[in-house]
Amino acid sequence: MSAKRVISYSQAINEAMAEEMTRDERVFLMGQDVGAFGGVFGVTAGLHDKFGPERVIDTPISEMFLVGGGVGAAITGMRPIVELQFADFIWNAGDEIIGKMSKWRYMHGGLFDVPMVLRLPEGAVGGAGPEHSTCPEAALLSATGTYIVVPSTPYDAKGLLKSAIRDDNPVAFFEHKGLYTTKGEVPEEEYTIPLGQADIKRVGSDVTIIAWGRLVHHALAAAELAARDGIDVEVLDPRGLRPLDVDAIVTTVEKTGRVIISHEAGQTGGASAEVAAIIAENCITSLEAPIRRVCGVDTPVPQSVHLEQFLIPTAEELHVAIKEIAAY
Amino acid sequence: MSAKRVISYSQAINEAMAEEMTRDERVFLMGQDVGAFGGVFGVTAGLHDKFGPERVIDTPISEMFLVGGGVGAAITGMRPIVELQFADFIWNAGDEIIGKMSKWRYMHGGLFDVPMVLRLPEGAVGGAGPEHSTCPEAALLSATGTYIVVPSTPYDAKGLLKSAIRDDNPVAFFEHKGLYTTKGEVPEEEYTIPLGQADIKRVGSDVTIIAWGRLVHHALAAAELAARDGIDVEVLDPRGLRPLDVDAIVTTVEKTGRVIISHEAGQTGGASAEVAAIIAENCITSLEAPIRRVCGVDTPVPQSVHLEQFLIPTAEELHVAIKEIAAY
Amino acid sequence: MLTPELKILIYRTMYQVQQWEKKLLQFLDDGLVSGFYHAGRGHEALEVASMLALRQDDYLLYDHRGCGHMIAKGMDMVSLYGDFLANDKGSTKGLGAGIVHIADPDRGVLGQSGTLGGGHVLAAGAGLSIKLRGTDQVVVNFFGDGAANRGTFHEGANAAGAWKLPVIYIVQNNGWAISTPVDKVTAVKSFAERAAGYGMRGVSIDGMDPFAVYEATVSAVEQARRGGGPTLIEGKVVRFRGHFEGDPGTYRPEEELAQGKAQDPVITTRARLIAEKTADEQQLTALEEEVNAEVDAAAAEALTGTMPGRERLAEGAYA
Amino acid sequence: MLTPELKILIYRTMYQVQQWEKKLLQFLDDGLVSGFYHAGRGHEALEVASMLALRQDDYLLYDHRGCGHMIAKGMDMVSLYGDFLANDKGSTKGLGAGIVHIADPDRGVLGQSGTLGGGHVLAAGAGLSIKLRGTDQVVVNFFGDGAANRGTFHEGANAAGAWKLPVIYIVQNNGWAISTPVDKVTAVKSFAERAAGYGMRGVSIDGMDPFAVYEATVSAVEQARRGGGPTLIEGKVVRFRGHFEGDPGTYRPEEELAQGKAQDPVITTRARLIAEKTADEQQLTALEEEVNAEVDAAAAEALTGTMPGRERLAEGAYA
Ligand SMILES: Cc1ncc(C[n+]2csc(CCOP(=O)(O)OP(=O)(O)O)c2C)c(N)n1
Ligand SMILES: Cc1ncc(C[n+]2csc(CCOP(=O)(O)OP(=O)(O)O)c2C)c(N)n1
Ligand SMILES: [Mg+2]
Ligand SMILES: [Mg+2]
Repeated sequence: MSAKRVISYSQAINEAMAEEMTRDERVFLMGQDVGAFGGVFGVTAGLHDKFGPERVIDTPISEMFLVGGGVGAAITGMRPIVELQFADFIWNAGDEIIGKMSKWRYMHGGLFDVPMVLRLPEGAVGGAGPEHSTCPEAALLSATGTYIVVPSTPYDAKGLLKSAIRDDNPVAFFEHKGLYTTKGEVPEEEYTIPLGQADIKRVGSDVTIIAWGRLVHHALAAAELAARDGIDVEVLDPRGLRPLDVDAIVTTVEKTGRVIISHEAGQTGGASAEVAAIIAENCITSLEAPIRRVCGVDTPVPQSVHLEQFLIPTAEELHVAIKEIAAY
Repeated sequence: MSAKRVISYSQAINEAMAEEMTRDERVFLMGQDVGAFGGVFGVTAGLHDKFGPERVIDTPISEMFLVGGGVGAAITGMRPIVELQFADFIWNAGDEIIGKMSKWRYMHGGLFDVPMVLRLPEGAVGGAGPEHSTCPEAALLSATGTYIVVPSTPYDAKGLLKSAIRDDNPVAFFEHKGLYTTKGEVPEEEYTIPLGQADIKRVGSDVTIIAWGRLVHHALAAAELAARDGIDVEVLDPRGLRPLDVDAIVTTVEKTGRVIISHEAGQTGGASAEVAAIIAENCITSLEAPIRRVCGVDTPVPQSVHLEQFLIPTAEELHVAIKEIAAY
Repeated sequence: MLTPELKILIYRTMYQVQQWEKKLLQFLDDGLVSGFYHAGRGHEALEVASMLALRQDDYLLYDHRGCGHMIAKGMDMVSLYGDFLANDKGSTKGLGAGIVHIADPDRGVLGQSGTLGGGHVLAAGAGLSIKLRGTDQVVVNFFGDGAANRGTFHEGANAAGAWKLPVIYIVQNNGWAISTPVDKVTAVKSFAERAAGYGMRGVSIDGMDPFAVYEATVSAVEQARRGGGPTLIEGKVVRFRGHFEGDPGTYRPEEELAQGKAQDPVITTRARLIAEKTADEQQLTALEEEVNAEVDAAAAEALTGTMPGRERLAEGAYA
Repeated sequence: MLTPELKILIYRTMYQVQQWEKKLLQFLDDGLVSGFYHAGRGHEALEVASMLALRQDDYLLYDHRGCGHMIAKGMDMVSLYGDFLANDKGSTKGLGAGIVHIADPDRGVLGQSGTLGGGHVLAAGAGLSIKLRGTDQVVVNFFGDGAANRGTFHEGANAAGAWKLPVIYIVQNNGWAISTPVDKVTAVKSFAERAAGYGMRGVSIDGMDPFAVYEATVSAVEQARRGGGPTLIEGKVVRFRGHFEGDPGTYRPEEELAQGKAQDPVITTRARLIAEKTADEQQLTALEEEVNAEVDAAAAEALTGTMPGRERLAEGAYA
C-alpha cells in the first residue's frame, strides 16, 4: 500500500468492477438503470461508456429475471454481476437466490459452477421506507450455498468485490447505502482481500464489539467515547458472514472476555444471533459477562426520516452498553 | 380433556380448519389442489365437499398470487388460509410474505389488519429434494411482522391453528410433513392454545433440550435413552418462534444449567442461534456447560432418501450430545 | 355520463391535484419534507378521471407516482400533507414522509406496495374478496410501464382473468422507468396487447385526455360490476418532471419532453371546457381560486401537526 | 428436413424413451427407486422430436415430467438410471433419486428447477449468455400448463422478447396440473395466445405428432439462430398416468383419459411409418429389439453402481 490515495466506498466498488471487467471479458453487469444513468446511487457511473451496452445492461423491472437470468448466464460460461436496486429486493427473487443461485451447483452434483455476484445496496438512509431500507443478510445466512460479504470501508469494498467476482461461488455483496460517500485509503496498485477473513478495525483489550457494515463506524466512535472512560475496546469486523471467520471471533473473545455484537438489522433472528451462538458454543468459559446484542429495533423501517433514526444503534447506545458490560 | 380420542396430526389440522370455517364465514382456504383432491398430503380432505368451491379454492401455480392475493383479501374483510404446497415455496413469494403480508399493517399506520394464515408443510421426507424439503423458519424470523408457529403434536397443531386463524396478525404455520401420520390425543371438545406459549414435553432436571417440530420427537426418544444412563432430560417445545416464550426458556435453563438446542434446519443461521443468543444474554450465569446446537447439516437437502437421512439429527446423536453435556 | 358538471368536477380535481403537488414541492424545497417524492405532474388526467368513475367503496391500490388518485378518491388533503410532513395529521399518523404509504380504509384507499408491482397480486386478492363477499365493488390497481414487467402482473392478471374478478389494471405508460425507456426493456408496443393472454379486455387510450379516461374506466367498471371480469387500461401519459425530485432527468431527449409538456392535461382540459362552452373563463377562474384557498388551508392546517416521538416506532407492527 | 432416416430415428428414440421409462417403473415397483417419479408416458413425441431438432451444444432446461428430452438430447441411459437409483453411476453421482436433478454439461443439459417455472428465467439468462458470447446456440425450456402461470414466465419471456434472445419455450399442455384442470385456473384457451404480449411468435401444435413437433421446432430454432428471437410452442399432449407414481388420478374423467390414450404417440407413429412405407414391420421390430437390448444393458449396468456414503452429503455445495 504505497500511494496514499483516498476515494469513496462507491468509487472503490466502481473500480473493482471496472478492473475485473477489463481483466475478464466474461464478466458483465446488469441491473436497473446501471447503464448510461450510472445506477440510482451512481455506483456504476462510467462503466457503460467504458464497456458498452452489451456488458453493462439496463434491465426490465424483473428481479426474478435479474437473478435467475444471472444464474442461467453463469452456468453457461459468463460471470454476471447483478445489481438489485435495493437489497430488500432479494425477497422479490427469493427462489432465484435460495433455490437456484445457491443450490444449482449442489443439486446438480457439482457439475456446474455459479460464478456470480449479487450487489445489494442495503440500509436505512433518508427515508426510503420499509421495503427499501433493510439489511437482510440473515435471511441469506439461513440457507446455504451463497457467500455473504459486507464491507465497511472503501479498502475492504474494493478488495472483497474483486475476490467475489473471481470466486466460482455465488456471492451476495451487501453495500451500505449510508457508506457510499465514505472516504478511505485505497492503493493505486491492484490487491484483493480473501473472502472470510475478519479484520480488527481497532485493537483493544477490555471489551470486543463485533460489528459489520455501517455499524463498524458506530462501534469505532463508541470505542473513542469509551476510551475517555479508560475502557479499551476492540472492534472486530468479520467483513462477511459466509465464510465466517470463527477463529477471529474466538480469539478476540478469549482476549477480552466481554463481547457486544452489533448490526443494523433488527435484533431478533439477525445474524448477531449466529455469532452469539458460536461464542456460546466455543468459548463460553472465556466470557466474563453475558453476551450483549445492540442491534436494530424489531420493527419495519418507517418511512419517516425522523423515526428512522431511532431504529439504528448509535455510538452513544453502544457506549452505554460498553460501560455496562465492562462494569459487569 | 375428557374424551380420550386419538387422531393424526393431519386430521387435527383438518379439524381446526373445518371448525373455524364453520364458526366464521370470512375464513376461506386456497392453495394448489386443496379442493376435491384434498391436498397433496391429504390434509384438506373433505373440506371442499363441506364448504364448496367458493371457500376451498384450487389455485393456479402462482405463489405470489397465493400470498399477495391472500393479503388483498385479508385487508378487505376476509380471513384467508393459504396453503403453499411446500414450505420451501415461501421463497417464491418472498416479497409477498416479508414486504406485504408482514408489513402492510405497520407501513400503513396500523389502519389495516392482515388476518391470514400461511400453512407451510415443511421438512425432509421421502426424497423430495433440495427445493421441497427444508424447514425455513429462520428466514421469516429475521423479518418482523408475522407470527411463527411450529406444532409438534396433533393436540398442539389443532389448538394452535385455531388460535392462528382467529388471530388478527398474519401467522406462518409450519406443519412437518413427517408428522402428518403421527397420532395423538385430541379431545372432542373445542379448545385453543395461545400463540407464544412453550410447552414442557418432558420434565427433567439435568439437561434441557429445546426443540421444535419433528425434532421434539427425536429429543423425547433421546431423553429415554439418556434416562437409562441416569440423566434426567427436560424437553421444552416453544411451539413457535414468534411470539417466543423467553420466560420458559430462561426458566428451564436456570433449572438444568445445561442446554441443547435442536432443529432440523441447517445449523448456521437457523433459529437455534436466536435461542442461544437469548440464553447467552439472559441467563448465561446459570449455565454449567457450553450451549450446544444439534441441528441439520449445512447443505441443501439431497434428493436421495439414502443421503437425506444423514441430514437430520437423530435420537442417537442427541443422546451422545446429552451425555457429553451432562459430563461437562 | 359525462355531464357538464362532471366535466367541470374532473377539471377542478385535476387542478386541485396540480396545486396540491405544487405546494408539496414547495414544502420539499423548504426542507419540510424529507425523503423521495415522485411527482405526478403530467399524469393528472389519468389518475383523476379514472377515480371519478368509482364509488367510495371501490378499492384503490396506487404506486409511487403522484397523489392524484387518492385526492380524486376523496382523501383529505390535510392527511396527505401530514403524511409527507410525517406528523400526526397524516393518514398514518407520523409514519410517512417521502414515498409514503398513505391509506384510507373508509374511502377504499388500500395503500401502496413500495416494491413495484406488488399491487398486481393484491388487487387480484381484493377482487377475489369482493367476489366471495358478493358485493359489486371493483378494485383499481395503478402502476407504471416499468412495473408492468414484474412477474406479479402475470400471476394477478391470470387469476383475475380465469375467475373473472372485478379488477381494473391501469398502466400509466409514461415511456420511462427512471432512466430506462420502455422500448429497451419491453417486448411489446402497447401493454394492452398483453390483455388477451389473460382473457382480459385491453384498451390503450390517451391518458392525457381525462374524458377518454373517464369513458374507458366507466366501461371497465360496468363490466367488472356485472361479473364480466377484469380490464387492462393503458393510458399513455407524460412524466413532466424527473423520476423523483432531485433527478435532473438528463437522459431524456429535450424535444420529447417539450412535446409532452405541450399536451399538459390541466391546460388542455381547461381550454377544452371553454371551447366546448362547458364553462367560461370567469367560472373557471373562480373555481381555481376556490381550490387555491382549499389547498392553502389544507397546507396550513397540516403544518400545525406534531411529529411523533420515538415510541411511534414500535407501534402498529402487530394487531 | 424430415428424411426417412430421421423419421425412423424419431420413432426409435420415442420407443427407447418409453422402454426406458417402463424399466424405471419396474425399478420403482421393486423398491429400488425411492421418491417421486412423474411419468412422461404420452409426452414422448413432444419431448423427443423437439430435441432431435437441436445440436449437441444447444441447451435444455426440463421439468419434472419424464426423461424423454434428456435421452433424445443424447444422455446416457445408464447415467439416468443411476440418478434414480441414487448411485455413483448417475450423472450427479448418487445425489439423485426421485425427481432427480439430472445434468450433462457436455450435451447442454443444464438441469431442472424443482420449483416449477424456475427455468423460465434461467432460460432467458442462458439466451442472454449466448448472445453475449456471440454463438448461435439456442436454449429450450420445457414446462407444463401449470408452470405456465408462474410469474417467472412473464419476466423471462419479456426479456427474451425485448432482446430477441434465442430461447424456445415449450409448454407441454396436458390439461392438468396434478388434479387441477387447466381451464379452472387459466384465463386463456391456448398458451400460444400469450406469445404476442412478448413480441414472440406463438404456435400451438399437436404434441402427439412428432413430425409436427419436429417441424415447429426446426422453424423456431432457425429463427433463434439468426437472431430472430424467441418462440413459444404449445404442444397439446396427454398425461397417460397419474401425476406421480402412486397418484390414482381418480379426479380424471375416464372417457377423457381413454380418448387420450387412443392417440398413443408411440403406437400411432409406428403405424404411420408403416402406412407411409417409411419402414416395414420387420425393420421396426428389429429396431425395437435392438432398443430393448440397449435398455436392458443400461439398466443392468446401472444396477452395478454403488450408493455413496455419508460424506457425499457435504460434497459439492461450494466450488
Ligand atoms: C420491485 C422493484 N424494483 C425496483 C424498484 C425501484 N424503482 C422505483 S420506481 C422505479 C421505476 C418505475 O418505473 P414505472 O413503473 O414506469 O413508473 P414511473 O416512475 O414511470 O411512474 C424503479 C425501478 C422498486 N421500487 N421495486
Ligand atoms: C413453484 C411450485 N409450485 C408448486 C409445485 C408443486 N407441483 C409440482 S408438479 C405440480 C403440477 C405441475 O403441473 P404442470 O406444470 O402442468 O406439469 P405436469 O405435471 O402436468 O407435467 C405442482 C403444483 C412446485 N414444484 N413448484
Ligand atoms: Mg414509467
Ligand atoms: Mg400439466
